[in-house]
Amino acid sequence: MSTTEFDLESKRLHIKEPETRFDRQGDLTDDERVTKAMAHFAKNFGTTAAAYLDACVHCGMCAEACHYYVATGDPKYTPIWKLEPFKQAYKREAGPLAPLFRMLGLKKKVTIEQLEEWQHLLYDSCTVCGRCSLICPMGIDIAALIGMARHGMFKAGLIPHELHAVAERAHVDGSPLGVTPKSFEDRVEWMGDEHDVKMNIDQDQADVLAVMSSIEIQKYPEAMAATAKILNAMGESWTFRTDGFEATNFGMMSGNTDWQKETSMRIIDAAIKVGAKMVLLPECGHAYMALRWMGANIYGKPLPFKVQHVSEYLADALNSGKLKVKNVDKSVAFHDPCQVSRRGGATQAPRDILKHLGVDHREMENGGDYNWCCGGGGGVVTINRANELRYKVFELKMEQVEATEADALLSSCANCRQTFDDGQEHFDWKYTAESLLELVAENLEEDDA
Amino acid sequence: MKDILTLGEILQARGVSRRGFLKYCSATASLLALPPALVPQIANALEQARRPSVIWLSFQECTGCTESLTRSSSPTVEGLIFDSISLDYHHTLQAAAGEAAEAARHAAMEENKGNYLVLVDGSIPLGNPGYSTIAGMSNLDMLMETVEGAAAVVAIGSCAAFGGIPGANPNPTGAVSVRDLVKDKPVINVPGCPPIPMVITGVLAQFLTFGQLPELDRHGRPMAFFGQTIHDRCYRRPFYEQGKFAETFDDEGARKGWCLFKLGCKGPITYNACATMKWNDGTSFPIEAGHPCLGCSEPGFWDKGGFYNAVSTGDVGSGKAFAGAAVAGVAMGAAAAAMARARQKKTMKEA
Amino acid sequence: MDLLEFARGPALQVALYIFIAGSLWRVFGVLMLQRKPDHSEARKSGGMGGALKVIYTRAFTAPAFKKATIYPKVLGYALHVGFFAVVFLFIPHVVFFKGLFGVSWPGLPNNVIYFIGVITVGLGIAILIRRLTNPVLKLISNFDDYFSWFVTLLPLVTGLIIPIRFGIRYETLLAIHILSIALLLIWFPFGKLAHTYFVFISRGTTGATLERRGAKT
Amino acid sequence: MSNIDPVSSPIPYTRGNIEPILHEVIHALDRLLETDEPTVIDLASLPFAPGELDQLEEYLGTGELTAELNALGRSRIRETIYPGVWWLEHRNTEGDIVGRYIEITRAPAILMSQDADIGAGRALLGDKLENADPGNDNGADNEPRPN
Repeated sequence: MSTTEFDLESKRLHIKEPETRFDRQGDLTDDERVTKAMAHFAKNFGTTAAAYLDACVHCGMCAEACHYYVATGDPKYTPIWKLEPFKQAYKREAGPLAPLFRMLGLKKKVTIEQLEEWQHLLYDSCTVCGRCSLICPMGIDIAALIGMARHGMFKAGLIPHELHAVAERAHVDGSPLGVTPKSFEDRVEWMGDEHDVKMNIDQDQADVLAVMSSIEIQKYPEAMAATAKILNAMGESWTFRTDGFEATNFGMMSGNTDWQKETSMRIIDAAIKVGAKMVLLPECGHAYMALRWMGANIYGKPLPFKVQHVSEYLADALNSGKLKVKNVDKSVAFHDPCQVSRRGGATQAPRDILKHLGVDHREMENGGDYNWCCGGGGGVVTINRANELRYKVFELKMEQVEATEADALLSSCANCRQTFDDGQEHFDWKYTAESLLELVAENLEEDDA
Repeated sequence: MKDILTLGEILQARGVSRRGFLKYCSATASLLALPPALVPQIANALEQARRPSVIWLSFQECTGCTESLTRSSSPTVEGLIFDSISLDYHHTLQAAAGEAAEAARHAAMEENKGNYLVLVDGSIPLGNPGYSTIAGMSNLDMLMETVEGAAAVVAIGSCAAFGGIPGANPNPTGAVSVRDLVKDKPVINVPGCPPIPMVITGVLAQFLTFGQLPELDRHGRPMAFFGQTIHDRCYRRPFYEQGKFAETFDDEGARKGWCLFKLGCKGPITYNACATMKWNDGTSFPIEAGHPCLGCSEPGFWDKGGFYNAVSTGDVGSGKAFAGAAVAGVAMGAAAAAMARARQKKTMKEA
Repeated sequence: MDLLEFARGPALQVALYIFIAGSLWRVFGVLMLQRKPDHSEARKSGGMGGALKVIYTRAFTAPAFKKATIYPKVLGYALHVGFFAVVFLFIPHVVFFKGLFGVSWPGLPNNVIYFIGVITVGLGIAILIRRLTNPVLKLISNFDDYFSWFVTLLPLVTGLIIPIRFGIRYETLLAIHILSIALLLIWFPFGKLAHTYFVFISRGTTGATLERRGAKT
Repeated sequence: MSNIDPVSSPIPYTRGNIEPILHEVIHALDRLLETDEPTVIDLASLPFAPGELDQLEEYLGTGELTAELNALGRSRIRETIYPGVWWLEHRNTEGDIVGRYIEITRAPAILMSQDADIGAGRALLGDKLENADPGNDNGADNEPRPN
């Protein structure tokens, strides 16, 4: 798949590094990989995916919505092109004309080379941000299809190593970053002491089950304190649970539906066990997609509790007057996590919160639902070989933020924040993405609490 | 050709002046749709032309073509031409009957062997020779016997030219056209139901004037008369372009003389001279009288759907067939989906 | 049977049957695949409303994407409008549809239609040039794209030739025009022209999903 | 004649088919002046709406000169109000119109006496002179016409 190409631009004449690198997991033969991929692609072909794939007119407009295409100008990053093998499988396996295509030999099985080449396109260069889904004149939810295509890639053992590694770790340890029930408990206690906040853990009964992202637990532990502080101030009966603390879902991001289910079920089971009326999701984008919108479908029936992103919870609390905050005198730009805002529908919540905080909120150009992704979503931030590309698309994000000339940058997703941190370091950038939750927690009007 | 006089000699003998002859020649040029500049050549040619012998055979026909020809006011230009041809056999027009008539036909064939013209109106039944006979002779036999020594054959009217109404579906007599049978002689088709009389005489004039056959289109029709569509020469054509149509026979558009396309006018696909030559000595033609063209000079005009169906409508078949196609489509869709579901299960098992 | 008889008779009939059967095959083949209910708690009710909303709103470009897509959008829309105007407002076509459906509507003068037709063919050519030169389109285009382009433009071109004639007989040109339409009808359900149906299902599905999430549609 | 109107109301027709003919006439007049080349327009080959031909005739009007020819039926040869533009109408002996032309020329050729006719006339005159009774003055009044 990599042809010999000379890099004439460089000072020293040398053979161009092949652009696509791919990883393999397991020791399946090529044929087995193809068979697995085809089967697990095909599994997704219900009416929804079929209508999407049959509606495409190859207009190419989705390219203009994709940060990878806009940043590089490389046509292979056209979102619908990333689905080419998936589409091919559809036409061969499940499309209305599939029997005809198979009979006439018009649509072949995908090849191992194709799958290998597309690993880069389905993982390294897609954050499943869903911007393309909004530009598509045919209304195709391309991002949803990418999620489906990853199912086949995972089963074929053809996903980036690092993503596989964290997903596997989440499967084995319960957390992608190696947080165990014990270490979680320790860190919760530590934060309780550190911030002098009453922490509830492993209560038998609670109205609210609070869950956290490993990224927060390991990297931004203040989020735990802030969450507790808010819930205490609200007078909620709430708890953390060591048998259901992890909000991230790397099964979903990597494309392993079994692991996705396993991860979601831990939270669902814990919530049911404590009789929770609500599961409070942390500042994490894809956790919202995984539980809020996919959770019930994994469970197979409506969930017996509400699911809220912490920004929604805060907005409700502030809007109803149950929670009061002090005025914060600075200008801020807010970065919408794709899965919460664009894909999740909670775009208004952070804006309500910012209004209550009295900050000078500078909306980014094409912010909110049309926001540029930070470039780290969909598991991309874990993939080392994707770094260079990720920095390229991050430049789009930086421009968008800089144009606001705000004092501070806020977000409500730990994964976005760590992507910002990485970009900040790489570019020696002036902005640090801060937590919206923590800003609220820091400015609570204590007398009302 | 014996002692036959030239046309010039005939006219001279009748005391027709040269001016009169020139006037006649320019009328002939006009008839043949030749440019007026050719009048001197026509005059030259006609002066030298000799009376040809003509045998007219009538088969499965309604005599409308003969009526058309004879009802043109006489003596006219056409009359002059008929004066200058020798109509040796026409069983409707000739005085002789029975054996005498047949004898006249045989005599004409003998005397003018290789030079006479055969004019045919009516189609020829192949189903059963008894369907149409003359003097006990089947139409087929008479036609084949007569054309044997002919210089050319002119099929007059749509029946002779294309089978016409006798040949219309289901064609009970097995009627065929002259061209279907006569392969080794030139056959000129002068279709129409009936043809414009001036077109009939025009074809004869052409033969008379230049002694050769006119240029024909793919249906064997002289280009001079059948080179353009009624639609292209129709005075109502501007209404077509403007999108002004009569929707019914008694609406505003019909009263205003708008285009009859929507009422089924076959003008766009009909090649004939009606729109310019018109009928009844240039009085009018069907469209001018407010009726759409039936397309009578086209092959199979009787079977081309309804006279009042617009040219652009298609024969889209029956509702049943549509329903059948719809049911088949849904069934195939359901089958394809069922196959896809089964295959999803199967491949998952294999994987 | 001459060419015109064949074209407007059996050819058009068979093409219409294939068109109808093929369209239903394609649509039902998709609709009857597995469908999973969405159990998530809707933020907003009225998925059907969302579906209808997006079927309408996705006809327009969000301001964020306007600049980047204005050229292909204008081209695309103009092609559709031109094509529909020629197909449905040319009076001989209106008469054809009246014969088919029994209902009639006003049309436009021929010269207006010829003008629109020429413009539409021009747009079609511009669209093809874009497909052949734009790197994204070049990459993602396949046989379907080019063939669908061809069969769509063909009836326009064969139709526009009729008044010009080029010395060819009217009925021959009309027959060719009808045959080109038959080709379009036959290809229609099997290629990407079927987006005519799927655009509604696709937009509707996305609209219903995003609406119940309360997300931007 | 096309004065039989198929529809009762007068035709509110434009100059539809007339205008192009008038343009052709103007071009023909230019040609006549520049190169002396005459033009004949055969009206039988052109499509006319009911009444249009009459409109055209009326439009061209009647000029200074009108001649009547009596040969194989009557013909009227009339200069229109536009000098050099002639309206010719040939009828047969039955009085039916057999040809209608607009000629753009100094004088239509049909007006010229033809050599053959001149010869025949000359012969007739010669015969007459030879056989004439010199005392009879009325002979000229009874002279038969060539046809």
